[in-house]
Amino acid sequence: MTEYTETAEHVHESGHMHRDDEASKMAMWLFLFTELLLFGGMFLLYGAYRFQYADGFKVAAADMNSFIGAVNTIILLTSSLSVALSIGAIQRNQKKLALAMLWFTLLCGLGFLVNKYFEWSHEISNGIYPGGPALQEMSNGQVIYFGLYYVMTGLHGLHVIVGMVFLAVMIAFIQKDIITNSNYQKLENAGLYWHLVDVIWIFLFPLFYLLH
Amino acid sequence: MANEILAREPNYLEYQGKHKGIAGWLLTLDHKRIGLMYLMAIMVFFFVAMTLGVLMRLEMLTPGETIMKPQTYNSVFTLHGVIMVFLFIIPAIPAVFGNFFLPIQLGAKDVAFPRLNLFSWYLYILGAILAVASLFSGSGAADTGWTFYVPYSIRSAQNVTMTTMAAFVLGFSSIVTGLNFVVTIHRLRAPGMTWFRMPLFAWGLYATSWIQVLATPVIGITLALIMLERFLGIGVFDPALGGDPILYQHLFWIYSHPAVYIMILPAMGVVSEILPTFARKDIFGYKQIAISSLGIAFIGYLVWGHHMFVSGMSDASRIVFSLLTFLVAIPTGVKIFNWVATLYKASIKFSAPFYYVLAFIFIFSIGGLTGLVLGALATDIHVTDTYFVVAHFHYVMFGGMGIMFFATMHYWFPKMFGKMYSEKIAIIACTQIIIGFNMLYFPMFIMGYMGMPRRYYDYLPQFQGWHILSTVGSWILVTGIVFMFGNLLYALLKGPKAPDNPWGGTTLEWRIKGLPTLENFEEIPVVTGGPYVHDRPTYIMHPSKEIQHTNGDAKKAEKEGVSH
Amino acid sequence: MNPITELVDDSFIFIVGISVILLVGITAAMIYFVFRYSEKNNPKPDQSITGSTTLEILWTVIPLLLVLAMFFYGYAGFKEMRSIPPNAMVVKVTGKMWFWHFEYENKKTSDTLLYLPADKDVRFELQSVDVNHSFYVPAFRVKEDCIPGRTNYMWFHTSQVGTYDIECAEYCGLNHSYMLGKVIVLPESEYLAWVNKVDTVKKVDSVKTDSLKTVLPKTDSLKTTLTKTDTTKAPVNRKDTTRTVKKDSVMRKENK
Amino acid sequence: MSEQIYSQEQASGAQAAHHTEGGHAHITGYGTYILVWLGLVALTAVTVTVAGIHLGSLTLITALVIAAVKTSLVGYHFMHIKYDNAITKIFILVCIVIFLTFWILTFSDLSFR
Ligand code: HEA
Ligand code: HEA
Ligand code: CUA
Ligand SMILES: [Cu+2]
Repeated sequence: MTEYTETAEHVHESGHMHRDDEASKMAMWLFLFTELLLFGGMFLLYGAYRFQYADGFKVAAADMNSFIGAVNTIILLTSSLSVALSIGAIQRNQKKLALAMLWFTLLCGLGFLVNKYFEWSHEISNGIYPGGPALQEMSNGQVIYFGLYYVMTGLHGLHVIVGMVFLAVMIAFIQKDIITNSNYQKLENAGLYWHLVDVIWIFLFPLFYLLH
Repeated sequence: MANEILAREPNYLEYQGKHKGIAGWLLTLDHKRIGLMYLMAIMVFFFVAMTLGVLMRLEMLTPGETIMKPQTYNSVFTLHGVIMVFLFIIPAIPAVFGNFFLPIQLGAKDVAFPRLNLFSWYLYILGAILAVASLFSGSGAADTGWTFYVPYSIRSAQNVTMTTMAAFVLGFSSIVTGLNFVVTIHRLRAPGMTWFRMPLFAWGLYATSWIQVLATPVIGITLALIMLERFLGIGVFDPALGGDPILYQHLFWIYSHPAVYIMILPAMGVVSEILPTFARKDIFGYKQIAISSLGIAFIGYLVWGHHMFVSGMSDASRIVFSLLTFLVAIPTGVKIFNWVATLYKASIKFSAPFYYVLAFIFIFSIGGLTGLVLGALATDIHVTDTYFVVAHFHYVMFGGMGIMFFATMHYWFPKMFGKMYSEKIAIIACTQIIIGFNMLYFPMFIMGYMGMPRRYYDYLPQFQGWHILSTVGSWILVTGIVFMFGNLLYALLKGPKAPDNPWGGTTLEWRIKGLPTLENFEEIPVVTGGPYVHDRPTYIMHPSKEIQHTNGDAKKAEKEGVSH
Repeated sequence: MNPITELVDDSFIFIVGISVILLVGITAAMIYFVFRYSEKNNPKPDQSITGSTTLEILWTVIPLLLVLAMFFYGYAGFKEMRSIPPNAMVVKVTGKMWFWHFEYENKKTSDTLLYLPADKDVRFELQSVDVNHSFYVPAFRVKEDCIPGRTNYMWFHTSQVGTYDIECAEYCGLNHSYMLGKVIVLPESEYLAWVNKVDTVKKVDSVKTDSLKTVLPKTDSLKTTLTKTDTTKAPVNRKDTTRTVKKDSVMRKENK
Repeated sequence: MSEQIYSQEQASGAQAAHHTEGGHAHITGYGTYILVWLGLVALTAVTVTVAGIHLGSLTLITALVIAAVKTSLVGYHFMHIKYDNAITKIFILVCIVIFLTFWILTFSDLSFR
């Protein structure tokens, strides 16, 4: 605590670089709140429609493969663990372990997406997609269930991809020693983001797959 | 001696960094330059939207077609609303004056994240381009009203997608600014500046920023869903597929009601800056004003349903929302009463910005008090979706925030540009604006109560008299506004040099000699007391030197300083 | 007598009354201070005044009481609007881009013109077949949206014989401002005669529907025919009866 | 330069309180992380099994409660809320409160109409 923190990211040419990790963490949390409320709006819609179309939702959910859902849940939980471990490793200056953990996380993310891909293409091939032939035969509740299902899991999938990009950049940073055991707030932030993606799935999973 | 050092530093306008010329602006990370870039962009769109407003008034001069066809009229009021709300009133005070003065008032060198700040400006420009492009592409700008109510917005053949896309991007820009400000206020206050020594403008922005962060994402997803609904027909908002249009209205107003406090809270912050300066006296009830900003922001989250009293929402819900709506009036009232009380036993220096503030208190009170008519169930059911509402929101938005935007420009103009304008002309223009404004909008209250619905291209003949009065008022207002901007523009080009502290302001920005330099302060100042103390200094501008003078008494001075 | 109209007007006067008192008080105090404590009249400000707990409490509690009173006034009127008298007659109202369609209890229908007996409670069931509309009769101080996919309701008491404007108050596209209509309140006997005269009128009605559909988007003929009635006041001006009414010669005679 | 002289004053402003290194002094053991992960997996298994049994309306409630517990585990341990300062905790609380008000008020409409 020896210096005045001028800006979290002090970039004026004349000034020297200052770092305020507390500020960047705060900013990250605020950003997570916006993500949370973005999904929050969708969850609110889900809640409202589930309330209105309880039966349609149940019928529709019976189509879902809860096994794939469960596997994906485990995958994401494990990837959250590996991100946390990689931060722990950086703190202990175990660069190799940190890198390995991040690569493993990326792999998990990829696995998740591949699963999702198969799941979606299965539904789509059955004609279940907005405007699809099977969906047109279904009740309003089912239509809305699948509408929400595609939007919410799609948006979540998008977040997985963004998170993976973040983590890939972190890998590069660690390799270039930009992230070190005394300067790893960036990794923390990427980790926070990844955990958020996990948390959202923790709710998506029971809501869409476990509704029999 | 300190002055000499400062004199050698180039001010922020002259400063030449890595990038010269226009790139020195487009790539700048300086919060002050970004603020000015916002100002320029915002002014452009403000003028566009104002012109649309005046055109609407022209159309309403006579029943039937006056100057445009119904389809055009519908697009014009939509674009007018969208531009005014998303491109002007939400970013105006925070992004221009907040950017420029928040760091200075806090005693900081910049905002917490200068790069993000610039990024947010580019997002703003992108959103603006999309909004304008929607006019010229596809089948023309959306014709849904700025509320984009479903199912009309998913059925309309106009280019609704692009207009919602614009609002979506602008929402993102607004979030980024808000996030930046929250962190700036938490992390970058000068030593000694406790929460309750912070200028009230900063308090206003703090409350605003929280709304921006926590409410804006909801409209983001809502507008995104409209786009998806239009492209894919997912059904969540389409009654033909079982969707519930009222649910859309909930989501829309969950954001858009708090958004009206995004519009007004920064303006109220500036009122609290200008009043003590010209009263030459500490503000009355500093803490209450500060806390009431947070109060308004919080209660603002609980009242959105008052826009839906006739939508078919449950009766229970209507009653709850009506009750909650009335609670917002309390913290707002606290502010108004404290402002007026500040003038008691003051020694008032009567200048243009102060005059605008007096106009604000009067006009905003009318707007706010008619908000109570809308908040009450029985009366709202009669006047909702009529010109009564149109009058209400122009009184609070234009008469409240708009007038304060003008006041702010007059107040900080000398510190931003180092030039002085003619106060006489400013006051004459303001008087004209007040007259024109009331003549333009007051008849709308009467028409509204008589049953003139809003968003009407055409009207029944019994309303014509009021419409004519209103349109004539708009002409008076136009000339007043042109007069005001002309005065400022002339000052910018040919005005005399402004003194360092023309009004006798007490907050940090007025303690800077001349225009701010790139880093605002040569040394980070130390704060020893409240922001509006007139009879003794509460800042040590050059701690390293002054402390030696006073034997390192900064600490002591700080303890003695009344911290409110 | 119309209970809703009175309640709405009363609460309006109550709220506006308090508001005007507050506004005048605030403005007067402000202007007085500006002159009394101008630089000239009071060269030295009193720096010791920075706040007052008593005042803060006062101007929190008093406004709170005032707004609670306003809320209860509004609530009372609202309660009346939502409590439908048990033997109210029912009319189904359907909003359609851009005209109103009415269905009476005996399945008779009419477009644009809503015929009602005087001094009766009428319950409206509001529906829409396309986008949101809002059924608004300013003279009776009531409106409620017509939302596709659900049925909303409202009611009012038809007080005296007369013609009253109907307007669509929720934006619904191109001809939103031409989605007008009339409530035609007839003496009970004339109403009964009209509503039971199924054959002839039905024919006229369908003609009306067609002409409305085709005419509306192109011209503003509806506007020029359905005009010149004071929305706020009840009395009818017989000469104002619209073109569509004129066609219905039987109606006109009965009216006189 | 001068900044050093005033480091004490900063304590009364916002600047000071927590500087970087202070905040990161806490290093969680790998073991804790793995335990938490095991807990999370176990809870997932519980949700899946509970969903298999027909509990009626309780199914949803148990699912949500378990999801909330999982979330707090992730937040508390993986996201280090455990070590965070009061400000972050208050922030999170504010966010949750606002989010809940959205739900409560929206359902004040849905459940009574
Ligand atoms: C700057 C923006 C702004 C602000 C600050 C406000 C402030 C308020 N608004 Fe307004 N409002 C809008 C912008 C704003 N509004 C817009 C844009 C719309 C229409 C949107 C659309 O449909 O397109 C709208 C619509 C709107 C409606 C819906 C109308 C309808 O469509 O049917 C309602 C209903 O309750 C309402 C109420 C209020 C209230 C109670 C306040 C309160 O915050 C006002 C508080 C202020 C005062 C009360 C005055 C000052 C206080 C005193 C003098 C103290 C003493 C007084 C008492 C306590 C009695 N507003
Ligand atoms: C900050 C917000 C803001 C501001 C400042 C204004 C300013 C004005 N607005 Fe408003 N308005 C809205 C926000 C705002 N508006 C919103 C949100 C809506 C709702 C939209 C919807 O329903 O979806 C609305 C709707 C609205 C309507 C209702 C449309 C309808 O329901 O049918 C009308 C009608 O008269 C109107 C008129 C005006 C006018 C005349 C001005 C004037 O005060 C403008 C003043 C401008 C000038 C006086 C011009 C300045 C000078 C020049 C530009 C120079 C050159 C120009 C000429 C010489 C013409 N506006
Ligand atoms: Cu129907 Cu407007
Ligand atoms: Cu509102």
